[in-house]
Amino acid sequence: MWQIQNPNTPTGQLILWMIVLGAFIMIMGLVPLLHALPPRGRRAIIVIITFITGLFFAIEFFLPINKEQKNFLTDAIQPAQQAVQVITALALALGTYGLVRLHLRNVVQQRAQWGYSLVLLISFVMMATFSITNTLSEQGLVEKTPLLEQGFKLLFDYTLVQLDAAMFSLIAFYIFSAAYRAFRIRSVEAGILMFTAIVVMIGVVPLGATISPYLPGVANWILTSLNAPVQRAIEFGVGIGGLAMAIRLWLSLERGVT
Amino acid sequence: METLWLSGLAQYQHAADNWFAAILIAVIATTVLVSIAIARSGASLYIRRIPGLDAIDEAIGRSTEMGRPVTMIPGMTAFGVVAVQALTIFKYITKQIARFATPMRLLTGDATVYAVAQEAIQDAYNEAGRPDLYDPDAIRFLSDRQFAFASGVAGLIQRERVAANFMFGEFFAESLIFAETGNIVGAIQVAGTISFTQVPFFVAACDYTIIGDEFYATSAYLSREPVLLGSLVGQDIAKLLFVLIAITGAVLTSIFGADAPVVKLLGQPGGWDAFFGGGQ
Amino acid sequence: MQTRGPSIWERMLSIDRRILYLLLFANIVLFLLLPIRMRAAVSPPVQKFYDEIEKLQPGDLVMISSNWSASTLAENQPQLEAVIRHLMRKKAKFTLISVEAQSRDISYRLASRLTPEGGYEYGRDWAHFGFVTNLIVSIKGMVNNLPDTIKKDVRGTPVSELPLLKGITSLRQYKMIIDVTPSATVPFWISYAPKETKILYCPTSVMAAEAYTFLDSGQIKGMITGAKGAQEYEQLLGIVGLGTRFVNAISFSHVLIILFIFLGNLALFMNRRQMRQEG
Amino acid sequence: MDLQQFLPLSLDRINVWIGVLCTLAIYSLLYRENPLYRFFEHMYIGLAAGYSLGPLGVDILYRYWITPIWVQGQWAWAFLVPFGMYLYFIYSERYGWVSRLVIGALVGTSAGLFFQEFASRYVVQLHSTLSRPLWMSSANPEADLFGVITNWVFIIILVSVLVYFTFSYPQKGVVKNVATAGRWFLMIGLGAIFGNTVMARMALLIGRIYYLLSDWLMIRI
Repeated sequence: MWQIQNPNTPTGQLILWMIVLGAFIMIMGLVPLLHALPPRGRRAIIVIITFITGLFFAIEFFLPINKEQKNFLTDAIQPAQQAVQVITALALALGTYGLVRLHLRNVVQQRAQWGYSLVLLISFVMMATFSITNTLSEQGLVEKTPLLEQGFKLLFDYTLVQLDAAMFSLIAFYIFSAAYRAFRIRSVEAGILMFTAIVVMIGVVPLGATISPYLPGVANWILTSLNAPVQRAIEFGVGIGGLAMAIRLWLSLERGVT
Repeated sequence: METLWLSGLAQYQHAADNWFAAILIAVIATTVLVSIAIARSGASLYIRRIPGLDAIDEAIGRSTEMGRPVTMIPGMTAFGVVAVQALTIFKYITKQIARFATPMRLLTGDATVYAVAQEAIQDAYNEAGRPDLYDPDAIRFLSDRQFAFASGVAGLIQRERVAANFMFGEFFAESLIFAETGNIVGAIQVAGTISFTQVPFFVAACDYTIIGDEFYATSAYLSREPVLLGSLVGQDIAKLLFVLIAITGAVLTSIFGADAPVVKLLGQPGGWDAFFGGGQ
Repeated sequence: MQTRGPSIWERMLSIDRRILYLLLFANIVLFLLLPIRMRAAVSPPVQKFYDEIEKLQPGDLVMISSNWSASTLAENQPQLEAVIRHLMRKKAKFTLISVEAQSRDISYRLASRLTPEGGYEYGRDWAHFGFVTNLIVSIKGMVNNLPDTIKKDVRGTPVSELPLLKGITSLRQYKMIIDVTPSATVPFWISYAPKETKILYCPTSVMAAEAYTFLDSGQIKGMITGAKGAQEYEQLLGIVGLGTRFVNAISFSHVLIILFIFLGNLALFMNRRQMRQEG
Repeated sequence: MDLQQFLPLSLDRINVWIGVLCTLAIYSLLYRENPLYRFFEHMYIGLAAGYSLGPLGVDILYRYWITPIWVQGQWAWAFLVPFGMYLYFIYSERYGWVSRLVIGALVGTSAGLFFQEFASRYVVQLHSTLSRPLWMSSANPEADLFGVITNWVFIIILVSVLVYFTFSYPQKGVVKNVATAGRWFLMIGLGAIFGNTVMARMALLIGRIYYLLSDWLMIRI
């Protein structure tokens, strides 16, 4: 029922195109209808959608299972994950869309420093082209030409990767200068924190073992016996807080956000 | 099953793998929902005043003496639960400094937070009875790029030699740049964050740091929002329940051994199979 | 009134940050070039990691979740390299998956470069499942129906046709999951992976302290902490990799930082005392 | 060092030189903010955004949406992407609220999935905490003195930190002392995070300098 018989024939392809087009028109056509609802009705629909999607995963988890470790919803997990992947991808692409939209506007309206926006857009378009064709070529869907291979290597391995690595290595410099200029032992708390940090910093590196064979053991004891229960207490706090927030969001109780 | 447990392999696919977890979830969920319902019905729930609030008040007091501006930084916090709660705290600070007409700056790296912050700060001045003090230019969206934002904040803190610096929300690696610059100009700094990896930097560089759940408690205390208050009370009960289970369980383990049926009931896979039927 | 130049402590406190930056840079260059090799005391989490992989039988399946991008390359690349080399020694087969877009290509290229060393062939001994946007539902899907969830690998082959996944229908048939990551992905594996698989963890150092609670409870069976942990692992494997090359510079950058935290506090203290004495 | 091999005369060397140029341009920020840094920063953002379209388009959209419809004929998927496109109404002032239908679905999904996370992630840790013997007895033959003391330390620290994070009752007397101890214990955990964070950041810088020395200056390390 959910599958047409001969998808790879010309007729099959035509039917599928019609369905996709029809679906698009239908879903978009719903927007004005939804918009005609009063604010209360709109909120009700959002609340219902949130509740039902949550309910699906909740029931699948809570219901008893059979010998194959399944209940009646377990087989629906696979299509559900497919849907979530696609929707999440669209959500991720939304950030990219917003970025491009902003800088396109900067360029068109020639706002201050629009030259940098142009740089951004040009590198975006180039990289997008190479990235998509490269990924397609790996799957054998387009031909892998030397130009494509070299271009992608240059843009990815020798530009993007380098810029990314360089950008985040800056923080090391900042930490060093902050350590010198701002890290003050002004209280018992800061003292305990700094002391632990220093023992860990020296104890875990080979230098510590060279200084004294006991240092690594001390550092490890701090990490496993004193640090672990602290982290577990934090975990419990986060877990309980997370459960409370999951319930608040699932039942749409949270104000000011949704 | 026991051998699996002893080797620590215990990721669950369904509640049936460990009914204790399902029972615990049900209890905590009910507690939270009941507390929220109580809070909504108008009963006043108690939340203690955390020491961090005193630190905030003290910083406000000292900054008003100096007459230099106060900065409030929600950082790169994206719009959501955390940002809304950070703004609650900033509203409180603004109301306090409005009485002395101390100037303020709010610097954000998120466009949506920027829009909401403008509204919130204007509200704060109105509620303080000083709508004339509201300056839209005091709330600034500097950049959504991490280091561009950080250097913008650092520049402003140094130029205006701020008296107090409040950082609330979610922070990433840029946190130490803020804290360092604030420290150099001698500002009194109070930070509050749920990002545990950044807390150490704040503890080392700020006068007081509000940590983890304390952040939510601060905003619930200040906003008196029933859902937040109720949820916080419910979470407290759950935490005490965890403490109780941990201690009782450890005592039972000491008496009967880790494989005793009564200890198994407290979360060992298959511990409840005799009652509900198990996963396998 | 007599004017006095700034004291040494005042000058120390107002030192230009760029001098500090240069100092750090020079320190690292110096100790990177230093030819001595210090032996590490292998920490228990790394030893456990090693022992777990040693227990693998030839042909056992391992899932490597590689979620790092170039920004944490210095920490995660030595880890992934050491782990793949060890797996190849044990003749264990592995598949990769990434929830980070960049890592899809970085880890695929890295594995393609390393695998010929062990005579590994794509499809027969290893495969890459590509990029997914939501790891949680991917894991849940793979537990229930792996071929339908992944559908195709990076080369466009349906995974049910890959020789190394012959007869594999679920993640439950894997022996082990190894998460190489700079972000909070290991809780996803801990929460949603099947109980039949062991979880090993290669975080950046930033996230290592938080993981000790999982090590204590056995939810994670072993951990390699950043580049430093990779050095210990390389020592166990008897190879010289990036971790070994980095570790002197790591040690002495720590010394530099501790020294300057001390100096900063001292300068502040002395400066205050001087000001008090001068009224 | 052979100058012929060092200079950007071959394709491989040109690539390396470009990588070095990128690194140094970013590092110029350390001296001061400048146009070169800005140029490369914008290039970086553009490249990163552009790159993500490959994996998103092929690994997700092609694998999970296009193939199922056009190759396998599962027509019902056709409705998925248009529904997801509702997200893009977020920039519309008039229809902006429509995007919250999709956001609601995503929020509901993560909320519904959290129950399993709570069970496998947190309850397991709870059980691991409570199965620690607090004294030596025949019930726990493998417990030794050191292990028992460690267990006491573990539970005391855990409980005091948890007590520190409770808010709904006045903390006075013993409870206040426990909570204060909790905050101090917390500092041990934070100190461990701090030390490890410093190590991580240093490693990243070391990795970069290693690249400059070994790949660019061709020094064997």
